[in-house]
Amino acid sequence: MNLISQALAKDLNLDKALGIFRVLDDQGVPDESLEPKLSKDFLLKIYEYMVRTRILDEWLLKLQRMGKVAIHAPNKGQEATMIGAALALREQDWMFPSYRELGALLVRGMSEEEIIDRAMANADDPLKGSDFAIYGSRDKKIVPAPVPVGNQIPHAVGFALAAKIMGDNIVVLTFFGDGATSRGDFHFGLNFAGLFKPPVVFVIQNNQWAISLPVRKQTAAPTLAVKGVAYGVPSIRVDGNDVLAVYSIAKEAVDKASSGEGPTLIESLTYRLGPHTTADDPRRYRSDEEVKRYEAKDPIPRFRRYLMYRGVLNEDLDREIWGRWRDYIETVVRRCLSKPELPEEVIFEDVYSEMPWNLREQLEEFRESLRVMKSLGLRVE
Amino acid sequence: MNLISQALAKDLNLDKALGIFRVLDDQGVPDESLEPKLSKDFLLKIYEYMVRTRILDEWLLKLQRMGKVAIHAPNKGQEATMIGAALALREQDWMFPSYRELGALLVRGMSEEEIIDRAMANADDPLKGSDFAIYGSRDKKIVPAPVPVGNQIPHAVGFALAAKIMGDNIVVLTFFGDGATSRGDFHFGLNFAGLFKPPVVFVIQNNQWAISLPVRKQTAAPTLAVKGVAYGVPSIRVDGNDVLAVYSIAKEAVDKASSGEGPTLIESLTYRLGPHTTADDPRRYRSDEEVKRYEAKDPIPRFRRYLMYRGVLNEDLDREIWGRWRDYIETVVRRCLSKPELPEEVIFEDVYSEMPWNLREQLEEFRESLRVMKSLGLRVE
Amino acid sequence: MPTMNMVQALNQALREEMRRDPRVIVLGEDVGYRGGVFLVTEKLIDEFGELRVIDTPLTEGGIVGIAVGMAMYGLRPVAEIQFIDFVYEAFDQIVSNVAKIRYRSGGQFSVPLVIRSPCCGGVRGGMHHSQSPESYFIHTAGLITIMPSTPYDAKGLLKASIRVDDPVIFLEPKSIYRTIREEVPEEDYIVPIGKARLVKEGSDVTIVTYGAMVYKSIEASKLAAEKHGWDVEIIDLRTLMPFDREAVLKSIEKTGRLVIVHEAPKTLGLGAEISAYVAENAIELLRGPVVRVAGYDTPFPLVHEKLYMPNVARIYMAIKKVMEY
Amino acid sequence: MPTMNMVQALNQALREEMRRDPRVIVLGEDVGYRGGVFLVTEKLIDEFGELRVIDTPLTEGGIVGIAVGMAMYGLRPVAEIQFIDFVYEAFDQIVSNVAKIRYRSGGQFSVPLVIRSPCCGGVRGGMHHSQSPESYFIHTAGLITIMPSTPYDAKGLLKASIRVDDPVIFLEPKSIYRTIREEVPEEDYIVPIGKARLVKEGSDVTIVTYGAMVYKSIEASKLAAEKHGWDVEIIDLRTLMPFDREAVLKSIEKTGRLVIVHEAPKTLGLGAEISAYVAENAIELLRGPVVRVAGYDTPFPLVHEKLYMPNVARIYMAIKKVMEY
Ligand SMILES: Cc1ncc(C[n+]2csc(CCOP(=O)(O)OP(=O)(O)O)c2C)c(N)n1
Ligand SMILES: Cc1ncc(C[n+]2csc(CCOP(=O)(O)OP(=O)(O)O)c2C)c(N)n1
Ligand SMILES: [Mg+2]
Ligand SMILES: [Mg+2]
Repeated sequence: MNLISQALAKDLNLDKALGIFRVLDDQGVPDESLEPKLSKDFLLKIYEYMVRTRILDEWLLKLQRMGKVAIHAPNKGQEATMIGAALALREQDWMFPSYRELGALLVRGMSEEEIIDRAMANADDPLKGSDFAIYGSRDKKIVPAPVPVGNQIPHAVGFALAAKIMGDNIVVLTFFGDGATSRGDFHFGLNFAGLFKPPVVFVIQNNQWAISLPVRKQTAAPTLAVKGVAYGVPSIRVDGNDVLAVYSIAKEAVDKASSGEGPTLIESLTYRLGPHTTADDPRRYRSDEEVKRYEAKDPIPRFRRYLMYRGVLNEDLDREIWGRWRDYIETVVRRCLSKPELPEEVIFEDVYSEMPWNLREQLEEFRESLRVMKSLGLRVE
Repeated sequence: MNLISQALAKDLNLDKALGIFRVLDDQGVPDESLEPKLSKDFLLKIYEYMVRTRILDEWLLKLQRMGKVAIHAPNKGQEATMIGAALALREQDWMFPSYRELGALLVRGMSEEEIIDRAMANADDPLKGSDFAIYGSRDKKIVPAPVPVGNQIPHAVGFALAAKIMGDNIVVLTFFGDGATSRGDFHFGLNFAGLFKPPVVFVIQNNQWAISLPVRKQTAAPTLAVKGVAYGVPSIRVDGNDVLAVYSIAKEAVDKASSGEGPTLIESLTYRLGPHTTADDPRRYRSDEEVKRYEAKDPIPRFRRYLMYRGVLNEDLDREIWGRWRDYIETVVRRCLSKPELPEEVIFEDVYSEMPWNLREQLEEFRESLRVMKSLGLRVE
Repeated sequence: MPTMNMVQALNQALREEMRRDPRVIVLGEDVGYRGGVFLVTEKLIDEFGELRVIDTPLTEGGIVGIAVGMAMYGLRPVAEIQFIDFVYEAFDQIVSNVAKIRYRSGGQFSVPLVIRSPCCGGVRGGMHHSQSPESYFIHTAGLITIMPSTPYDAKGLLKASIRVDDPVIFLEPKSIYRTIREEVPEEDYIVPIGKARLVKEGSDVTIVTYGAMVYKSIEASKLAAEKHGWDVEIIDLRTLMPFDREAVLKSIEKTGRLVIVHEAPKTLGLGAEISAYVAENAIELLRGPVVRVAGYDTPFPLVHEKLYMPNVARIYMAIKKVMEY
Repeated sequence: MPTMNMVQALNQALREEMRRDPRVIVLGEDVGYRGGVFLVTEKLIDEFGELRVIDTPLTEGGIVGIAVGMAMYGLRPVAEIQFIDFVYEAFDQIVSNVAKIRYRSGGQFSVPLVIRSPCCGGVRGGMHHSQSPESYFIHTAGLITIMPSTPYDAKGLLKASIRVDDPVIFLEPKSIYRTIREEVPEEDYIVPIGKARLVKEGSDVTIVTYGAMVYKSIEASKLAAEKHGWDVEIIDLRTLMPFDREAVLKSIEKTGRLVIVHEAPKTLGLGAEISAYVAENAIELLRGPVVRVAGYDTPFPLVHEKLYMPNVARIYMAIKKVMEY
């Protein structure tokens, strides 16, 4: 018995699921044996994605406060995870994000303008105003996220399995939060992934909170990565504020998946520095000191320190980068703000491939109601 | 990293979840270092429960073929698990079985008569004809099983948690199949159990098949017990055809739970010798040789050999026991067969604590329909 | 008597019931230290502690599944679903167990569980924070479904729901959580389940409605009075199932005309049942068509939600249609 | 032309579609080597292999969730739910995703998924093997819901469902899986979605029904003709949503009398919508009450199911009620 179980235990490779993989220390100094060999340009591109994400995030907060955006889920503090992971994908690969991965959208080629149009649900909104806090684009191979937490997990698995069935070489990467691991969808998705070994990479954005619930109140498992054991899905825990660590591990997982070796579960340890959403008040459930403590681990300064340590960045260049993107994004925001609303009848579109009679009848009622409102001088309150 | 993860790995106690605990070898010879010290009477009681279960199971099969029972899920081969586990419960404890634990019902004090009345849904059916293949009794602290696989898992956890909240010392034991571990309910129940540590014992009847799906096609995990790791629930795998092993492990788990130390997940490795239900044709998906191989591991002969090895049983006594129970149960069956049907209006009872107006109206329609059928000579086809 | 909004009234109902009966417990996502995202459970954890105010992991299926076990044990759990749009993971537990355990056990077990949740639109919530899925529950035998429209009713109905031996789906129209204030007694009282409220007497046409649509209906009735002198009677169902058929029939006896208003999508919204009930049992009372003003048969949109939802213009059109038939 | 039962017709539809289009795949519990518990998928695995006929683990939520991803990729998955009574674990995926992904993505993605499942009572299945939960789907915008009543329709409608770009809930009345045989072409044909079938012409009263209740309605119509000389028209909806309003209205124009028959519980069963639709749009055609004959508002019982379900006596009573009004 013991021999068998020891052999099995070895197979499970728990070291990776229980430890933490990191390349940079808190000061941004790399462990050279683990440091990926990346060009200066690539390193700066990573940094620019982080900068763009941070600025865009701030703008969405502002736009929400101005009433131009219904709600926003701040990304601050989690940039390394989303950007590091998304960068590991190849052109042909697909992404199933959650509502908190602006940086990953940028990496996949969505523009700030598309993102802000979407957030404002204005006339150019590619998703036609259907919901808030979700982003996606078929062109960019990004599937718009469902708001119900975790729903996208089995989708990503099914999508990857479909590609495998059709013999197409793509990898699918999905992001979700620590909270999502409690949902049925996690259980279903991981189980199918273990069984059918589709090319899928799961990235848990463990930002330590699901709204007010800390991870230790979500599960009694010692880590989230260890949950992979229950499904036969190889798992690894990574320092999610270390963009090089996330990138390296995600890249390994994508390579593995694309060469037919199946799924990987990555737990990326990070921290949500902002409120859960613009509707949240985090002081009710966590202390300012805790937030302070994590502000010191902010992935952007940490990576900046690394870049400076490696001589890729200096103060001047840094200022230039921030300034350039600030200006650019402000221009974009202005343009987005000047766009008209979506037309009213858009709410009847895209329910089915063809509009059935009940909706046609209802669309008539709708048009009539607009006429009546106009003729009676009624306003939408 | 390695030190931490090694320490964590040690905590996880994977040996138990990956190995197999057994007391008796296939020949019924005990490992004396593990053999529980049980009285002769108790050992014979165990055996009688096994005998009763086997005979009752055969009768339910027969009654189904006679059209007296809608469906039956054969228990043959799994008696050691259900009886060993149920015997570990104390008077005040509760059980949430699935549809395949006749022996556990007997252990908790349900009589053959109650069980057959239930299976036939006759006038004495304590569950008033509401569904098939489910058994329960508030008196005996058995909650009738839901047919949707796994539904009872969170119930058992919530029930145990309620007792903990009220400060009552009870333990709750729930049975479910290997198939159930794929369901959301398993994920939910185990997660809450790990977090809130209620006094609950989970027994997976791993009979190796979920209808036509073998366990290796249900999960890529090396064992089912190892799934406990994902929830911080201590887990152990046991030879489910070894009634002494099951009893010992279940007893330990019940003791642990009752002393406030929380839940245990037991994977009990057994085999379903019969068809999934009377509606199944197992030849479509498994070989006769496989069944033969497992017939040699039948838990009843195995325990009989042990009892003989220990001098508790001899051929005469064995014959007497089988004969006595065969006669007794046959008498019971005859009595049950002579009972009338449930009254027709029973179908309107127990929807709510009081019948609402819509059901009262419908009950009137129902009565009228019976009158019309009578007057027109219409029969229920 | 103090004036309160619905959130305060609900909070008080929970607090009073928890004081009255140690078996009453609260569970759900963020209901503890966060006090619920709408603060309905605010500070309950301070008084009753973590054993009776349970912050659960993020799984609606788990919340309801666990609560079922608790209710079978004899507790009186009040489970919060953070937004009713997220209840569907729990649908198996609700349909297969919450609604059926009494029946399945031949009356041996019951599930005195309240599932309460913010519902409905009007707060720019988009497709997953605006739904009105009451039809799913109304169609499920074994459940009681309730939606209050005032702070007073909210408190009295929640208390009644906690005390009844049957499972209750308790839907709270979040758009009027804080917009309506009224006097609410600080002592114990009950609003009976199954009884509608006559919001406004009238003689020409009956509007049957509930939730936030009560207020839109009042506005529309004013417009109808102003423009045409029509006298509209408004009934607030409060309990959606079993709905108060007597109140509905009595009103139509008088008016002979029926309009039904709800936010839920039209097809198989509750309006269908009420219309069909009248067509089956009292068609002779009707002087014209029964018109339904409802959400359209689309997902709830983020944009133009005030045009999507029944609004004054649409209700007015319906009144006009039945009056001018 | 060979005669077939519904199981054979469905099996043939799947086989033909899988041959025609490599994107069509089948997944579900026991659909592979077991061939499905009713053998609808029998031997498909022999021809198409394990990659296109997928035996899944026991999780309806997983089956549908995975199938959604496959459909978004461009496959045409046909997911079997072993009994529709077990679909509820998948309800979140169905309501939040299957029905809404097209809308949510502004038309960028669609979910051409068929969820097929045996439904309804009549085989002594008890409360969890007999349900008729079509209302849940009909009320959910974004879904098409279908229930065939003959082998011919079953084949043609399943093929149409696989080819349509929208998600379809395809319900198969298991009690007539093998009891009805008829000629079914071995070649390709389609029965159009959204079109009812006129089962029997008549002039006195219209019965709108579907599934196995078509046959009970025919029997009841014979009884009505025999006893009273009443001439009943029977419409089999086939597609439950969007239902064929023209067929319904055209028939009532002639008869002025309407009875609706279905197994699903009465309250908010599809009968409610059809009745309300007529009361809203064509009440002037009605000469009397619209009577619904439906399952009672209880869980489906194991005992006395033939009394619980609409039966000849109950349908006859309804015909009598509207004729004698
Ligand atoms: C099924 C479901 N339940 C509840 C919610 C409300 N809600 C939105 S986000 C959230 C917490 C999510 O936590 P986590 O998965 O850790 O992601 P994070 O927000 O931390 O990125 C909750 C409860 C939801 N969107 N979906
Ligand atoms: C939710 C659900 N899906 C499908 C079924 C049909 N079904 C009944 S038993 C069963 C297999 C159960 O396998 P397992 O859990 O291993 O229990 P066993 O029958 O082997 O004892 C299936 C698929 C069901 N009862 N419930
Ligand atoms: Mg989180
Ligand atoms: Mg099994």
